[in-house]
Amino acid sequence: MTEEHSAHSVHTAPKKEPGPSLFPEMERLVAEVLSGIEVTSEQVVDEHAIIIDRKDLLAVCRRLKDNQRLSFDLLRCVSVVDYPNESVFQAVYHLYSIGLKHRMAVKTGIPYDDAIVDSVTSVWAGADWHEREAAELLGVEFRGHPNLRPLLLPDDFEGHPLRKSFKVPELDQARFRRGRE
Amino acid sequence: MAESRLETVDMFINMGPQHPSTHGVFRMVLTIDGEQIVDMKPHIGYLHRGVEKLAEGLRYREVTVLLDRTDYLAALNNELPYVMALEKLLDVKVPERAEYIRVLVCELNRIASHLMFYGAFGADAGATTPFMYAFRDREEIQHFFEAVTGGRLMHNYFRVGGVRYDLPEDWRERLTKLIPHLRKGIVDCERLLSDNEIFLNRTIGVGQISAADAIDYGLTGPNLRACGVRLDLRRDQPYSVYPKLEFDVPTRSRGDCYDRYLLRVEEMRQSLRIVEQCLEQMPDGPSLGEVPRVIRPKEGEVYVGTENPRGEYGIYLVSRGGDYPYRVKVRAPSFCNLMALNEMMRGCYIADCVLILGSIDIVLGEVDR
Amino acid sequence: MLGMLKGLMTTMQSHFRKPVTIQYPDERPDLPPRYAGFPGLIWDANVGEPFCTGCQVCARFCPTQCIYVTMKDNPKVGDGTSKRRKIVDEFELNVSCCTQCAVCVEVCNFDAIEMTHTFEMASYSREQVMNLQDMLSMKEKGGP
Amino acid sequence: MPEWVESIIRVAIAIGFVLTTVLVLIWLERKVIGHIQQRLGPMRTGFHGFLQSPADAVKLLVKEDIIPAAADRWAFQLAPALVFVPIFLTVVSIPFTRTLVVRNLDLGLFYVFAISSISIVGIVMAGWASGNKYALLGSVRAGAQMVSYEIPLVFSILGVAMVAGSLNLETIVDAQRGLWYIVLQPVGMFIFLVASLAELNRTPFDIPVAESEVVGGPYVEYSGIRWGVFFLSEYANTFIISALAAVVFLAGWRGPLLPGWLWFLIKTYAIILIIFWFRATLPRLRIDQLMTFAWKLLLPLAFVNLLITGLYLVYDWPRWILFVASVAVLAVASRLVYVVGRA
Repeated sequence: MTEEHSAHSVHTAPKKEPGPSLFPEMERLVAEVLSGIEVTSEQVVDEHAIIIDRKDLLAVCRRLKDNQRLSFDLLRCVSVVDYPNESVFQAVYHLYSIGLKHRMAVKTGIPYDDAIVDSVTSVWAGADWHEREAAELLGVEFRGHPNLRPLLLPDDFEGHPLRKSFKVPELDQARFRRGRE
Repeated sequence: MAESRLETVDMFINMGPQHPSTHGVFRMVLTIDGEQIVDMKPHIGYLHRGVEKLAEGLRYREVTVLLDRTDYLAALNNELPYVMALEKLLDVKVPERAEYIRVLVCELNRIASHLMFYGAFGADAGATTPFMYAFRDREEIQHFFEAVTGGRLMHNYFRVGGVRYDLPEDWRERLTKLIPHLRKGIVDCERLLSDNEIFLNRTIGVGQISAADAIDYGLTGPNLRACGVRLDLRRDQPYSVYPKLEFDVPTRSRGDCYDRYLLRVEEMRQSLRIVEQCLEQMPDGPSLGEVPRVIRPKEGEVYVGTENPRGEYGIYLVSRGGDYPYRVKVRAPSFCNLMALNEMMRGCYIADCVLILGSIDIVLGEVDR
Repeated sequence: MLGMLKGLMTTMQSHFRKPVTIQYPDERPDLPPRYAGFPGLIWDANVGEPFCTGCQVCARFCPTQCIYVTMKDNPKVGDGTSKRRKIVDEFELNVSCCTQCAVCVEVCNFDAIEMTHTFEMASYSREQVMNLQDMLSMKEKGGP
Repeated sequence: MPEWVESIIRVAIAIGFVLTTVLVLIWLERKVIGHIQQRLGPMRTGFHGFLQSPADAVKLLVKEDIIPAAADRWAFQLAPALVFVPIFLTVVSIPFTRTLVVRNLDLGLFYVFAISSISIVGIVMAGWASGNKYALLGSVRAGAQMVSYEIPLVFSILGVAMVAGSLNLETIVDAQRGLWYIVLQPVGMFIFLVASLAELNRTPFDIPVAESEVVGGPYVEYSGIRWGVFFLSEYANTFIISALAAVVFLAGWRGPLLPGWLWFLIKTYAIILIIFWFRATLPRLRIDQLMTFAWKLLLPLAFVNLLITGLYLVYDWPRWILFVASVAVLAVASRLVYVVGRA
């Protein structure tokens, strides 16, 4: 699977009709700042979101942070979502600018068979534990992370619980109690 | 004999998970040199229940039950971003009265949470009485909650499109009694600690963090505002009826333990102001809007962050149709605030490390989730 | 020294205030009507049977899955005293599991379950289970 | 009756009295702090929980006595005795009234301090022998703190000895006829109270046993009666230090109308209540601040006090000059708390 392909499969991950942009101002600004990088805009309910290829992630993040008119200095959250049907993870970075009070999301796809993405800890130190958590719970590797040890689970835990393929016994069974204990 | 170099071995101390002042089951492995801390390694996960995974197996309306249990000191504040996220996905309008009720109980819960901080911080500093004073006042708030939501800590009160019950008939009397009580309680608290020389010596300049570092580590809430950064999502990204309410966002400049303490005391006052305004402005009307009987949002995803007593509590909700949420990612403020602990603890004493941990005001329920 | 004196005066003053605690087993807390203790089933006094039809909605929605219900044919339907064709046969609630979240009350289509004021859950065994009779008598014991 | 039998009886009475006092003190502290915090404190056993302390004592007696595997058995078992014995030895020379005293010593004041400082060894031993890092930290803190505060403590009382011209406690009380030494030696009284708080490991100087930092310090591994002995000696020590303060600064049994022993108890309990009040109000200092406080503030202050007292004696000043000078020193010192504390 090539990188290009994986990026494409993410575009289809949550299927959406391309509609009129909800945040045209933001979209224009981001496109300007990220000129030279392939960026796809996405319509999310209440914020502007872009989908980028994972190889551009660090460059994009750095530009988004350093640019005066965007200055996304606060990384709010790093979420990784598992899409088993498309065989892909999607990492979502929610950004916020304290000075300019605007927000956006950056998304990138990580294919199953090569689950590695660049760590953004060099851009925002606050990504540290978020990435460790994602690495542990979803099995995505973050390249360049200073300390990717397990964070939450017991040392002898096997598997990645937040993957959809990981079944929790209590939740997997029918939601009736089966007989009496 | 000339100077002989004494060989020394670093001493490790395990603070937690069963230590009285680690605010839950948090474990720090301290490397100490005498009383001074050389290095600190945090260990979390003792309370990991997999809330995010469990949420994927629960129907939409049940998830609030889980979120109550993340930051259990400010349960109502956690439910808010989730129901707001769901409302955005479902495109549901919330009646104004419901919004006011939400703000009212959220702010009361913020005061309760800050009182808890105040008490625990006092206990960390070695004073026993602040804890009792804080609990005395917090108990009154919880009595109010019992009357409104039925629960003391775990409320499960917010619903898509409003709140579960309207306020009880006697809420005005209860609230008008509660507000002066709390006001007096805050004065008591302040008189006990805020000017106490021992307390000042213990906290001023301890656990300092610069504004730039704080932002870099993703600190939010009172911890960030104590560094002088005026970020309050209630004001900067207005939600609910906060734009209609008047309140200040206090900041301090030094970013040390004392500033974090004083800031929270000030925030309690501001929250009381909001509560008073809610009392005055509470409109009539339904407390629950038009909501589909079966909650089945369209495909989509939304991130909603609200101002929790500890910082930004964010919910990233992904829906792919169906009765169950596809992914619920909880951005817990304590989780992010805890990352900066190492930065704050550089070169402090063992006694300080307890205070610094207390001043960040973490709740392990949401650190581990 | 002034700050310390201020604190000392505060504690001195509060020494003469009235204590706020109550002596729990002797004095009972004053619970507001909505107080959510354990759920209890409501008795339909007109017919002489519980409202619960054993439809298992509560068991399905319970986040901790602590409810177990079965239904049976209502014997009173035959003699015409009751309109409920199905009635609860067994009802069990695992007390150590129940988080008193009141989801069961909310989802119940027959308004047959309600949060009572019983909040004492201390028991000698971990697997303490409340059965139908307990659930029914709960309402009378600590009911609003 | 031979003299030695009488002595034994007197000692037995004194120790019995202190033991019952300890039980009362524990109850009193819980009640006082409870009311300060708008609670009731113990209420279940007896009238207003009066039997709570005996009940606790029984519980401690029947509780399992655990010696950790990592502990040094002998030292661990010996430590409580080493703390307990010296404290009870000091009771011997505390005069409750002129006649109600086990043995009035000419060097009474000296004896009390000499003996009571031995208990530090017991505490350090307990911490070391426990084989626990918290206990070790706590005991090292205790050692540093108690040795440091011993010095201002002794110097503070030296002024009294100078004015009274004796180390005999009875003579000191007699010398206070008409004027209590709290008036002549307010600085001494202040230093004595502060330093004895540190000596007792009580708030705001409860650093060695700080619950939130070293979880009980040297006593963390102790359980049952061994822990009970530590607890007992702590409260006995509180009583003895307060009694000493009452004797030295508040003229012991002297007072109008009421019998002497009652005056003595009233004064002692007043000081004890102040100690409890402090405990309910103040937060804890940090170890370095504590040291700074002792060496940079209390000790110079004690020296200044000695100097003024010496000048007063040599030049035969009127008493009011000593009083005014002492108050002035105290005022300057309370200002210095800020400056030194921040340094």
